[in-house]
Amino acid sequence: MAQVVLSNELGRQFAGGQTHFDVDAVNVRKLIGALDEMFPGLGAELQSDGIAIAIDGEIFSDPFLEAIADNSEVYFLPAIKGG
Amino acid sequence: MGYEDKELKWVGTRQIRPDGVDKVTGRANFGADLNLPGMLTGKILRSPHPHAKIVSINTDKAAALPGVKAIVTGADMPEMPSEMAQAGEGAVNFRYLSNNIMAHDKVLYDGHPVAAVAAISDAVANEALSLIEVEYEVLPHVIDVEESMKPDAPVLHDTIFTAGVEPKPEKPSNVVMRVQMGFGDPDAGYEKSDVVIERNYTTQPVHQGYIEPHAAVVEWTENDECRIWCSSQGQFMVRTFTAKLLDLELAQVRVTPAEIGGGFGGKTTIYLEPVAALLSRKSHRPVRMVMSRDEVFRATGPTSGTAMRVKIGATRDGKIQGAEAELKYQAGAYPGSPVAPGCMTAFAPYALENVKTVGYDVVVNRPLSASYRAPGAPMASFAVESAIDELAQELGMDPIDLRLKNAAKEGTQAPYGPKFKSIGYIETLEAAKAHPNYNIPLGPNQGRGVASGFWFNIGMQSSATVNVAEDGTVCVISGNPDIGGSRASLAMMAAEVLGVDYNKVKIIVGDTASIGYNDVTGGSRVTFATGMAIIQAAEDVVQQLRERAAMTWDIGVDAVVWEDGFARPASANAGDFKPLSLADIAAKAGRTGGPINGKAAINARGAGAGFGTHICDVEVDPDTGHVTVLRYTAVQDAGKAIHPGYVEGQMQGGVAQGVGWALNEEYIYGEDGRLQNPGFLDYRMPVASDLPMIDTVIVEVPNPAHPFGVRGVGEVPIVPPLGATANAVSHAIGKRMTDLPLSPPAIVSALDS
Amino acid sequence: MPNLARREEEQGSKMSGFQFEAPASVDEAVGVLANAAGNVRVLAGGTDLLVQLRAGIVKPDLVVDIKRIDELNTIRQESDGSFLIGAAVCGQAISENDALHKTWPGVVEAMDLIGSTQVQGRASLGGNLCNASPAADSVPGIVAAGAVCIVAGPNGRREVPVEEIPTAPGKTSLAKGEFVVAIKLPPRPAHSGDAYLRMIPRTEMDIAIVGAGVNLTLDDQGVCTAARVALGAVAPTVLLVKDAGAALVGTKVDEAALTKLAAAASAACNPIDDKRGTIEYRKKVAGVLAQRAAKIALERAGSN
Amino acid sequence: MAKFHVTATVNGEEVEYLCDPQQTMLDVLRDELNLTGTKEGCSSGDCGACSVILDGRLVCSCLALGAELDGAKIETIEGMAEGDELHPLQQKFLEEAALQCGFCTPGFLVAAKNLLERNPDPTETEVRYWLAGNLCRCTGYDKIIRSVLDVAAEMRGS
Repeated sequence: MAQVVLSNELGRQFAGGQTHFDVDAVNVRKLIGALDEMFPGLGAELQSDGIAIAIDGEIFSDPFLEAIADNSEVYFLPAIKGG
Repeated sequence: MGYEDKELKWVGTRQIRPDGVDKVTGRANFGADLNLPGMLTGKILRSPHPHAKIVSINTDKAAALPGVKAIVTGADMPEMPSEMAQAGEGAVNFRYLSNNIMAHDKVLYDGHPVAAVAAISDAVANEALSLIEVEYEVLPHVIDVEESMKPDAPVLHDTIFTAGVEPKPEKPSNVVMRVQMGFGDPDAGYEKSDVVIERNYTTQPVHQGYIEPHAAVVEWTENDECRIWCSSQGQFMVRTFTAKLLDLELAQVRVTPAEIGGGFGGKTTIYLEPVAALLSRKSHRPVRMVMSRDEVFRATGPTSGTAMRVKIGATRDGKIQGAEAELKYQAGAYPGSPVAPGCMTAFAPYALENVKTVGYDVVVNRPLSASYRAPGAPMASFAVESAIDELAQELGMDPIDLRLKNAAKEGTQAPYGPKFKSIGYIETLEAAKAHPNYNIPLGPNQGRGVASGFWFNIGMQSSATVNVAEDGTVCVISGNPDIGGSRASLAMMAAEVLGVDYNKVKIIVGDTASIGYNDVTGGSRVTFATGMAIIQAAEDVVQQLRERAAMTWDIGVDAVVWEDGFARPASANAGDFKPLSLADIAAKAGRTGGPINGKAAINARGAGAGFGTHICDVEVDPDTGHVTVLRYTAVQDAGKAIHPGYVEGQMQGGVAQGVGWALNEEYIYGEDGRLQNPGFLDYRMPVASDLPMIDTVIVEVPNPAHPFGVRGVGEVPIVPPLGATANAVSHAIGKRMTDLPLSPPAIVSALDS
Repeated sequence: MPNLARREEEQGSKMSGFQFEAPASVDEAVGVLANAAGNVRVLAGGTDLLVQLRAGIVKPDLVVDIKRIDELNTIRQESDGSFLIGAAVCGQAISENDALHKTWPGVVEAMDLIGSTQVQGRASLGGNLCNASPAADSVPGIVAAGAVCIVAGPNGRREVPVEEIPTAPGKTSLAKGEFVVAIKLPPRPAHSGDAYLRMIPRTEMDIAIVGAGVNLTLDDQGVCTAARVALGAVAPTVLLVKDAGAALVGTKVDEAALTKLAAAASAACNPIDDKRGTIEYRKKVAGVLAQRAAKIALERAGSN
Repeated sequence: MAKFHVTATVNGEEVEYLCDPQQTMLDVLRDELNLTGTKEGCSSGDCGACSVILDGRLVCSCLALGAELDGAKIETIEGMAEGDELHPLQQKFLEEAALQCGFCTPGFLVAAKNLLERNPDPTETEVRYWLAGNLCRCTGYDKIIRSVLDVAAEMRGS
C-alpha cells in the first residue's frame, strides 16, 4: 500500500478533513482513479494544473504513468514555477 | 548511464562559450536589434491611474494622424474564459493574462496598457498616443498588502472569493487564497522550548532588473502566419501564450528566439507579442515594439512585497521544537503571487517535527508580479533566517552550529511533506564554517551574517537534436534561449558523450519550427533537463555510430564499443579492425544507411534539490546609516559543475541581486498610487563599486538522477542573501532589522529609536 | 534571422520636435537666444537636458548647443590665481586639471561625484548650476568657494554670485538671452581649504540625499578667519548657511566649534520627505556631513 | 522639420548621416548607421549599455544628440577588435566567463578599454568606480572586475 498525503485544503474539500490514506495502486493514473472512487470529484482536482506530485521525495510536475512502489510515499503539492 | 566513474575531458572545465565572440563584438542580435523592411514602430498608451473603470476610448484623432497605420485596444483582443490552463512553466489564467496585456474594462495599476499604435516613426507613434482620448472613472486604490486584506479595502475583482477558507465566502475579496501546510503541533513544540522568537517582517517588491527591456518584432504574413522574433525565456512559451490569447493555432505561430539580455524569471511571460501581432495584422507590415525602462518598471513583473510573521522555539541545546510562519504576498493586479513556494521553502533547510506555514495570495493595485529567481523563496527565507539568527543569539550558539544541529539531510521530511532524497545542505554548512572568511576578526561597526537557502530545482520537458555532419563536426539544436552561457555547458556535455573535441560541436537555439517543444529557460532546469536531453540524443548518436562500425566491419553491434570518439572492437575476439573515428564513420554514412542524427524528447525526472549557505560581512556608518559590504562568501551544492565559471557566475549574480534586495531596491508608490521610481537612478540596483569580490565555494554532492550529477544552480544563490545581509547589519548596529530594504534612513531611525 | 535591412522610413526620436542651433561664439549665442521665440533650452553637457527631453518634462522649441564656443570649453588660471572654468567644460576635464584640483579639491571632488564616468565625459559645471536642482553636487562646492558666474546677455557681461543663479527647483535668475559663460573661483588665500561630501545610499549613480560643502581659511596661528558652509538637497535651492560658517570663525575648528557648526547646519535645513530620504534623516545627516567636510577642509587648510 | 547633415568619424571611417534634431547619438548609431552593438537599456544615462567613446571620452550615447556630432570622432564596440584580432579585454571576458546574457557587455568593454588607455595600472577600487556607470544584473561584477585587472596586468607586461 502506498501512503498518500493530500494538502490540508484538498482534505478539507473532499475527504472530510482527512489527509492521510493508504492506497493500493501501481502508478499515478491508478492512484488518482482509486482516490476518485473514495472521494468523487477528487480525481479531477488532483489532475488539474497547479498540482504536482512527490513520489518518494521526487517532485513531478506532470505525472501520469509514474510507477508507485508498494510502500511509496505520495504527496500532492502546489506546482512550482522557476525564475 | 552515469559518467561519474569516467575520466571527464570536457565536463568540469572552463570552455569559451560558442556564442561568445558575437557577444563581445556587438554582433549578437538581441530583441531590439532586428530590422525588417517596412517595419513600423509600435507603442503603448498606459493608464496613469492605479484603479479606474475605462468609460470610453476614442482613437479617431490618432487614427487620422498621417503615418499612423494601426491602432489596437482591448476590444481587439478575443475574450478569454477565466480558467487555468497548462502553459509555459505551469498553470496560467489566460483571461488575466489577456487583461494584463491590454486592459478590457478596468485598469488596475499605474502603467496598465489601454491602447497601442503602430506608426512610421517613434515620433509619430508618440504623438498618436497623445491623441487617444480615454475617459476613466477613477476608483479608490490599494497598494499595501495588509491594507488590501482588510474587509473595507477597495475590491479589485468582483469575481475573486477567497479560496481555502471556511465557510466559503459570499463577498468578493482581494485575498485570492489561503494555503496551509506543515505537520505536527508547533504550539506543543513551544511548550517544550526554552527560547521562543516571534517577529514580524516586511519586504518590498523588487524587479528582476534585466538590462535589456522587453522587445519583440512581429510580422503577420499574408499567408496568415504569425512570425515573431523576440527576447524571452522560452520561444515555445511565447508561441503558446500568443496563440492562446489571439485564438490561433500553434502551428500558425513561429517564434524565433533572439538573444536575451537577462530575464531572471521576468521573461517567462509575455507583454508585447500579441499586441504587436494585432498591429501587424491590421497594418500588413512588420511591427517592432521595444519598452522604455519606465515601462519595464511600471508594467512588467516585479516579485511580491510581503508581510510575514515567524515564530520559532528551541530548547537550550539548540534543537528546534516548533516553527511557524504566516506569509502575506502581494500578487499585483491579478492573482498569482509565489506564496505557495514561499510556504514550502521557508523552513526547508531544517529537520522539524512541528511546523506550520500559512500563506495568503493578495491582489493590490500594482503591476502583476512575475517569476523572479526562486520565486517566493527569498522573502520567506529572510524572515526565517533572521529568526534563526536571533535564536542563535539568544542561545549563545554559533549560527552555523545551530543550523548544523537542525539541518535537513537525506530522509528528512521537508516542511511541505515529502522526504528529501540525496542533498548537500550539511556539506554547505561545513564548507562555510571552514572558510577562512568566517574567522576574519571584525572591527567596530562591523557585523557578520549567516543564512542558508533552499530551492527545489525543476526538470520538465526538453527536446534535443544532435546532427552529425559528413566531416565529423556535430551540430546540436537546443530549444532553450541561452541566458547565461548554457550553450557552452550543453555543448560540453555533448562533446563528452561523443568523445569529440568541444570545438567540433556547434550549438544553436532553434526556433519553434526547427526543434521539438521545450519548457522555458528557468527553474534552474536547462543544464539539468535540456542537458539530459542532449546527453540522450548524443547517446543515440553513439548507438548509431556503433551500428555503422559494426556494419562496416561486418560484426555484431555488441562487439563494438565507443571510446574517446572512436569505434573499436570490444575485444580481440571481435576481430582486428582499425578504430573508426566519428569523422570516418560520418564520411561513409551514406553507405551504411544514411545520415546520423540523434534525438531525444524527455520530461526530465529527478531534479536535485539545491542548498546554499552564505556569509556576509558589513560595516555600517552609524551616523549616516550607510552600509558597506566588506566581503561575501557563497557556498552552494551544485551537484556537478559542468562549467565551473558559469556556476560561480550564477552564484555571484544571485548574491548581487539579493544584496540589492536587502539594502536598497524597492518600489516606491506615492499617495496617488503612481510609481515614483521607474528608472535605474532611483530604483538603485547595486553598481560595481557597491560590492566586493564575491567568494564562491562549489560543493559537489552529485544528483544521482543526472548522468553527470547536475542539480541546477541558478536560483538557490538569491535565497540566502536577504537574511545574510540583514543579519550582518543587525549585528553591526546591535538592533534587529526586520524590514527590507535596509536603507540608510531606516538604519539611522533604528539606531536613534 | 532575416536580413538586417535598413528601414525604408526614417525613425524619429522619442522626443517631441525642436530646432537645434550650435553657435560658434558668445555673441552669436546671445543673438540666437535673444531672438528665439518660444521655449529655449541651452545645451551644455546635456546629461540632464536629454533625460528631461526624453521624459517629456521639457518641450523646448529650440535647443542651443554652446559646446562649439571655445571660451566655454576652456579652464584658465588668471594672474591673481583665480580660475575661470568654461561653463561647458566637462567634469572629467575639470578633474584632469592638476592646478585646479590642487587649489580647489572640494570643488573638483564635488563635480567628480556627479553621475558615472560616462556622465563625467559630458556633464558640465555650468550645466549642473543652471539645471537648478537642489541636489546638484557641484553647487554646494562652488557656493562654499565663493564663486561667481560670468553671465553673457544682450546687455553684455555681468558677474553674479553662483548662489543667486538657481531660484527654485528647475528655475534660474537668468534673463532672456542670457547664459553662463564661465564660473570664476576666487584667488586662494594661504592656509585655506575646501571639501565636499554627500550622502547617497549606493556608492555611485545616485542623487544626493544631502550634500555639504565647506571652505575655510586659517590665520598663521590656525584660527579660522573665514568659513563658508553650503548644503545641498535640504531646501528648494542650495543653501549658504551663514550661521554654520560663523560657528567656525574665531575658533581653531575644535570639537565644540564643529558641534556648533553641525547644529547650525541641521537647523538651517528645510527639506522634504521624498523617495530619496526623510526630513529627519536629511536634517541629521546635513550636520554630520558638514562636520566631516569641515574636518577635511581643516586638514587641507593646514597643509598649505 | 529640416534634417541635419552630419559628417563624423566612426571607428576610423568617415560617415555621413541625416538626422532629426531630437535623435540621440544612440538612435543615430542604431537606426541610421546600423551599429546595433551599442545597446539601449534605459535612455537616461543610468545603465551604460550605450557607452561609446566620443572624442576620446567615455560617454553614454543616449545623452548626446546626433546633431551635435559634426566632426566628432566616435568609437563603438564594433571597432574594438582589429580584424580577426580580439582586443585583450574581449578575449579575457570570454575566457573568464565575465558575461552571462551579454547585453551589458559591449558597454563594459568600451568603458574598460577607455579606462586602460588612461590608467594602465588601476586598483580594484578604481576599476569598480570607473565602471560604476555600467549596470550588470547577471554577474555580480566579480568576473568583470577580475578580467579588467588581469588584462591591465597583462598589457603592462607583468
